[in-house]
Amino acid sequence: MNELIAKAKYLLSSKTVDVVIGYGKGSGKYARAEFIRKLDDADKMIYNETCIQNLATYVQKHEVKHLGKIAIVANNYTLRSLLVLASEFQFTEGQVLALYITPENKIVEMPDFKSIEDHLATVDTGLKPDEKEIVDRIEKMTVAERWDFWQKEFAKCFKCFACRSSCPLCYCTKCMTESNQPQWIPVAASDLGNMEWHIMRAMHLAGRCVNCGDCARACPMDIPLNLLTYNLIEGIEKDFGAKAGMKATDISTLSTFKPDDKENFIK
Amino acid sequence: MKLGFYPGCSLKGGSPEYRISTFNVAEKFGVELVEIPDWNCCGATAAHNMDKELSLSLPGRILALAEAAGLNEIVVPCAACYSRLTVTNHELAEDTQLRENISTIIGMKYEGNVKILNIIQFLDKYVLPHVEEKVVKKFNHDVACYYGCLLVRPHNILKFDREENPQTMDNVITKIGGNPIDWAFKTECCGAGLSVSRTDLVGKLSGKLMIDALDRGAEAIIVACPMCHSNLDMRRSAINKYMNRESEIPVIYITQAVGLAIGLSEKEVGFQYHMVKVKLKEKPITENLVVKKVVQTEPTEEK
Amino acid sequence: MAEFEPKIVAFVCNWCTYAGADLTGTSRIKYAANVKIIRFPCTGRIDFMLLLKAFANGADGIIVSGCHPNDCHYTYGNFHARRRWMIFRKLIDFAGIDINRISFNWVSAAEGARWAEVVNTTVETVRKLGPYENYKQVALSIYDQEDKTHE
Amino acid sequence: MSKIGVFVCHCGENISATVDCEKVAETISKLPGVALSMDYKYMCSDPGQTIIKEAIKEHNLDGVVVAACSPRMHEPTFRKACAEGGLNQYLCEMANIREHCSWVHPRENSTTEKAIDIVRTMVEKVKRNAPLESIKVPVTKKAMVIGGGVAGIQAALDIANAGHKVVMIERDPSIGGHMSQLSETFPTLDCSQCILTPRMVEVAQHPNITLISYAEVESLEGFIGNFKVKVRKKSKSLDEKLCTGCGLCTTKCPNKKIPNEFERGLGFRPAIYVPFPQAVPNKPVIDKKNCTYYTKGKCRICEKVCPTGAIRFDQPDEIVDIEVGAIVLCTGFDVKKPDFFPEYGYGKYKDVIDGLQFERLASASGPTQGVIRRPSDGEIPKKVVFIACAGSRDPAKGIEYCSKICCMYTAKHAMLYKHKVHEGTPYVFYMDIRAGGKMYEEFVRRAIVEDETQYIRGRVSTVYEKNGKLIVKGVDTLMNGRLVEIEADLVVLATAGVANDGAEDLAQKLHVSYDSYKFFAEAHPKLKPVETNTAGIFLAGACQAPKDIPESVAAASGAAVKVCGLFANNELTREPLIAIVNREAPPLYSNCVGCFMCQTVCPYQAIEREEVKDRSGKVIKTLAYINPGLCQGCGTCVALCRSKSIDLLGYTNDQVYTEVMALLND
Repeated sequence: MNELIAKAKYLLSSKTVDVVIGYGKGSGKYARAEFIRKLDDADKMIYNETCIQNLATYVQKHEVKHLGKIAIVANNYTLRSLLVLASEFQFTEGQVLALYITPENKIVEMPDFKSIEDHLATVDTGLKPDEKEIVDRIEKMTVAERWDFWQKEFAKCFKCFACRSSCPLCYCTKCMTESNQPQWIPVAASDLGNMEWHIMRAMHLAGRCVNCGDCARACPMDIPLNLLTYNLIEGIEKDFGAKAGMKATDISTLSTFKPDDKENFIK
Repeated sequence: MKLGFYPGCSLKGGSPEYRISTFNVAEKFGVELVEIPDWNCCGATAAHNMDKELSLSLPGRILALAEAAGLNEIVVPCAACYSRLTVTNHELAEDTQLRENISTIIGMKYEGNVKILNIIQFLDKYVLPHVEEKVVKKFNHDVACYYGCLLVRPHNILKFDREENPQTMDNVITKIGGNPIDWAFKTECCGAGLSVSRTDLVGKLSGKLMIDALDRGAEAIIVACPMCHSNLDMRRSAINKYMNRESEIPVIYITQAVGLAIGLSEKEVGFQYHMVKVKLKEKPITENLVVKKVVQTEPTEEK
Repeated sequence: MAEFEPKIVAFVCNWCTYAGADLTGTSRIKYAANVKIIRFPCTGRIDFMLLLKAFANGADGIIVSGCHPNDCHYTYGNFHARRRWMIFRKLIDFAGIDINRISFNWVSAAEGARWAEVVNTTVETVRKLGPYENYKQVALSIYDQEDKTHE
Repeated sequence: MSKIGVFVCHCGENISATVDCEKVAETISKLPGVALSMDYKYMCSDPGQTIIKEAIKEHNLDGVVVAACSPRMHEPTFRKACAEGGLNQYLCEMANIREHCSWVHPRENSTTEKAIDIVRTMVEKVKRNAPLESIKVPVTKKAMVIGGGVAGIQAALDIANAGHKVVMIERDPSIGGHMSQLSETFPTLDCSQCILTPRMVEVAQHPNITLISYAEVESLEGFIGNFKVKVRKKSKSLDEKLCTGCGLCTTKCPNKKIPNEFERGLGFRPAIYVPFPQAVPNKPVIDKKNCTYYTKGKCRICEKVCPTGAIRFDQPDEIVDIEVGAIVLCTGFDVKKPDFFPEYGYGKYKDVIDGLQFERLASASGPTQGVIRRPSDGEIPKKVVFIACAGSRDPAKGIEYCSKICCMYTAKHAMLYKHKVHEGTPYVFYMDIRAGGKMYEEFVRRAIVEDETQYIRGRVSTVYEKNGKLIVKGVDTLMNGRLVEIEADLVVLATAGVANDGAEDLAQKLHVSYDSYKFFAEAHPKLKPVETNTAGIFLAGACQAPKDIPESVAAASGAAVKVCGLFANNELTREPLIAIVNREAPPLYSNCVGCFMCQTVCPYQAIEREEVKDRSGKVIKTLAYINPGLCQGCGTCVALCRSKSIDLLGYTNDQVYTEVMALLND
């Protein structure tokens, strides 16, 4: 996609940014991330249906931050992730230039939060019908069935933590699962440890997850991890009218409250 | 619209006018009243003083029958029946163990799905909303609304109106263009319990409240309870004896008043059954009378 | 076989429910001995992981209790906790964990009798539900692991 | 290997009756890390404490668990003992085997088993306790008194006379409270204003007291010794410096027919007004709701007539920040509103009034200059019926408590009436006469014997009007339930004393707890009657429960002493049970990733941003920092923190996690 390449070259040569994060041909079925710092590297960049990874993941990585100002090829999920990261003070306005690519393959530069927020306000950020459908299907199961369903899934997990690495919002320098005093979660892969790990992770993403689905795509064992957070996203929107990554100034659902939050289970 | 109907002994016996007027009014407002099949005595006055289980079983059976007949809302015009049925409904809802006992006694299940309406709640829900357009002849009289003892007590169970200075009946009267006077004996005892044994006491108790009503210029006493009615109407001689003056003030059921207002004939509301003949003199409708509202001093928090 | 005695852990805040439970004691109101209390300064302090850990360690039921809304000693702690539980409850339910085994309550320092009632009802509910077998099974897995590693 | 000492208390029979203490001690002694485990009859007794102190030295223990009553009861006792024994007091924990075990379970193995579990759990916790040092925070030696009734006045004067600065906040235009409305006071019958007004003036003139009237508390921040109070000074539409209080404006105001709150609606006042002649401060305010200029946009007569040009129509409300070290709450009480008694026709009949209204009728400075005239027609009533317990002690009315002051003031009213209307007859309907107090019973006797008050023991069912008379229907239970009917000219209801409106709101602003009747709750009903459970905030007077003047004043002085005690030190020590953000070696510096989600959950705004800089001063990392002065240790941030970078001393993740483990692994 020449337009994009040209844009990247321009941004680099004009020193507008120090690195452009885009997509390059991957070995698997998805394109992989390319970090373009030299002009001629820009030719590696591609943009097609295989380019679905949420590149925001790299924005707050120590190594990347060091490179300087960043331009990043973005879809709606990327943009929302960026706003969540911004609301959590992981980068400041102007540090990241989002290159949003429209469905018509037009490139829109989004240098500031305002432009991102305005854009997101116009697009449908809800769960897709198929996503909803599968969440509902699991919800319809009995508790026992759900338990079996997830135990089967969790049993596959061998704690490679690809889900964590792929998630733009899992940026703790020391993950809770690595803290060993106490050892909240057993280190080795085990039915218990796996379940605890995935529930913990989902809980940590509650009110933050933007349902990009990268965790599930990253999982080598194809565990549908995203469903855990999808289910929460619905609930949070219903109970608190909140949706993550729509404003850079948002306060995350779990770090605020309303005196009249409605629940029916606390006796 | 179909509602259950529990006449109880009075409406089948001593107070046909109450039944007739209720039915005719209901009909005018498109409500069909279905008598609960095979109903029995509610056990008022006697049973609950002697045997708790009996006092709950009798109404329990009535409620169970209504539920079985799919009548989820029943109208109970007699204040005493209303009291018994509501208390039973309450107690059975409170205590599942008790409910089981009772259902074994009466040999049928009761799930507690029957809602009980006293006559005023009935009027309030099904008549008042459309009454204004149906009124053909404003009930333009100064009347004393007499609630008696059972209609509003005990509050914590009935949850209806206020024990002290109730207002609901006054509202009905106002709605049909009447003028409920503010008087002091709305919920005093008329002596019904002693109606047969100590007629003299009935004379005294009913007399007291009659005096206040007369002094305050009531043209009629409005009631919603057959006992009150029979006392004030039937025991008039004893009452007059106590007051030692001849009073002709009629005693009218709230349903009869409504009936007249919406154009039912005196026969259709059953005035022919009264002891004290009902002679209400026409009065020129002065606006202020019609729009006159009841003095309301609603408690901020009614516990 | 003797009747199943559920193990129940209660996570309570120091200012309302712990004090309430003290009052139950001072008023000598008897309740089931199945429940053991862990004291926290505030419901806001209670980490959702602790609930999972309780199950993992063989708890059959859990009580979480703190100050009534607006009465939190720290003003807002219980409000934050409430949100946390709303979300957590939905999540674990979705993950197939039996939320009927967790009873959330507000018990004030004045509600000694209520605490006894909360305990007893929870014990009864959990007793009906029986031992939390499938969680216990899963929990065992980690011990297998450890054994392996020790070999 | 840790050396824990475990001390199991029998508490006389209280624990040992149902728990086998020996067995507990014995079982626990087998636990790893337990150096000593013993049981004793009374751990909290002197010998008991001595045992602990000695054991600490002898076995040089590095942790102590006292298995006894609730830590809310004796934790301080035993921590002190440990400190004296040379062990850091925070290495001592209590296992609650009394309130949570021996008292609530029968004597069975299961009970002893539970006790063992509880103790084991605390042993495991103590192993992970760290020695902590108490925090020292400075004290602002300035107090705020909220409410200028007799209690507030007393508290303010006591504190001020002890040499500390005081700020008094009063909601109304004048201080004085309900006491300034009273005619005479029981049991001495001395004139209320004669004894109160001098003290009001004293408050106004005291060099240590700043009086802010017509103001309300907006919000409260900070903590004991360091409160910051936002106060809204409601606009008086007046420049107080210029105003001389000549009162010309109030006489010239054309709008004079406004029901006078001070006279309880029995008299009228102008729109610009001074509540009552002896008001302090004695300067008028404009009642904006009724002022013709504010409502209709013209008039401004007061402005024209004011000789000093002090009127300021455009004066806005002013918000001031006041820093104080302690707060005394004296917001007083109110009486039940008229519509609460439909059966007594209160609010319906003019001549059914409440006690405070009668006070005004009887007061020499009242609307009738002290002549008892009934409101309807100004006639002097021949028969007055006083109804005690109007609302009080009446579950059906939702007020189950006794309002306490009514018996006495009703007797007083009867007396005052009889003294003023010799030929009249006072009747009193009562449930019981509660005249506990110095000279109180004698006082009531006098009302009955000397002043021939007709006391009728029974309730009044209804009051209704008939031919200009109020018919009071009641029952005389001492005449085996005979019905009584009195044709009265005036009926006075001793209406229940209730919490002031806005009490709940204020309590929430100040984080003090309150009971189901919205009265403020003391920290302990017997031993901490003037403290709230928010350190540094104290209570006095009827905001706590209905109180008479002597009690209110006594409580006020009590609260004042507490404040002075607090101010006796330049700094106060606080429990170090606070949250901290962890620190790591560079390049990590901390596990905190600076998402600052904790910042919004903190109820005390205690979480700040800390920048880690390199030598050149370049910011490497921004971390959360928790201000130890502000943190109250609720731990909400700890539970929220994803990276577990925040921990709560005394309730660390390690400790609570271990507790869960230990409690279940048996």
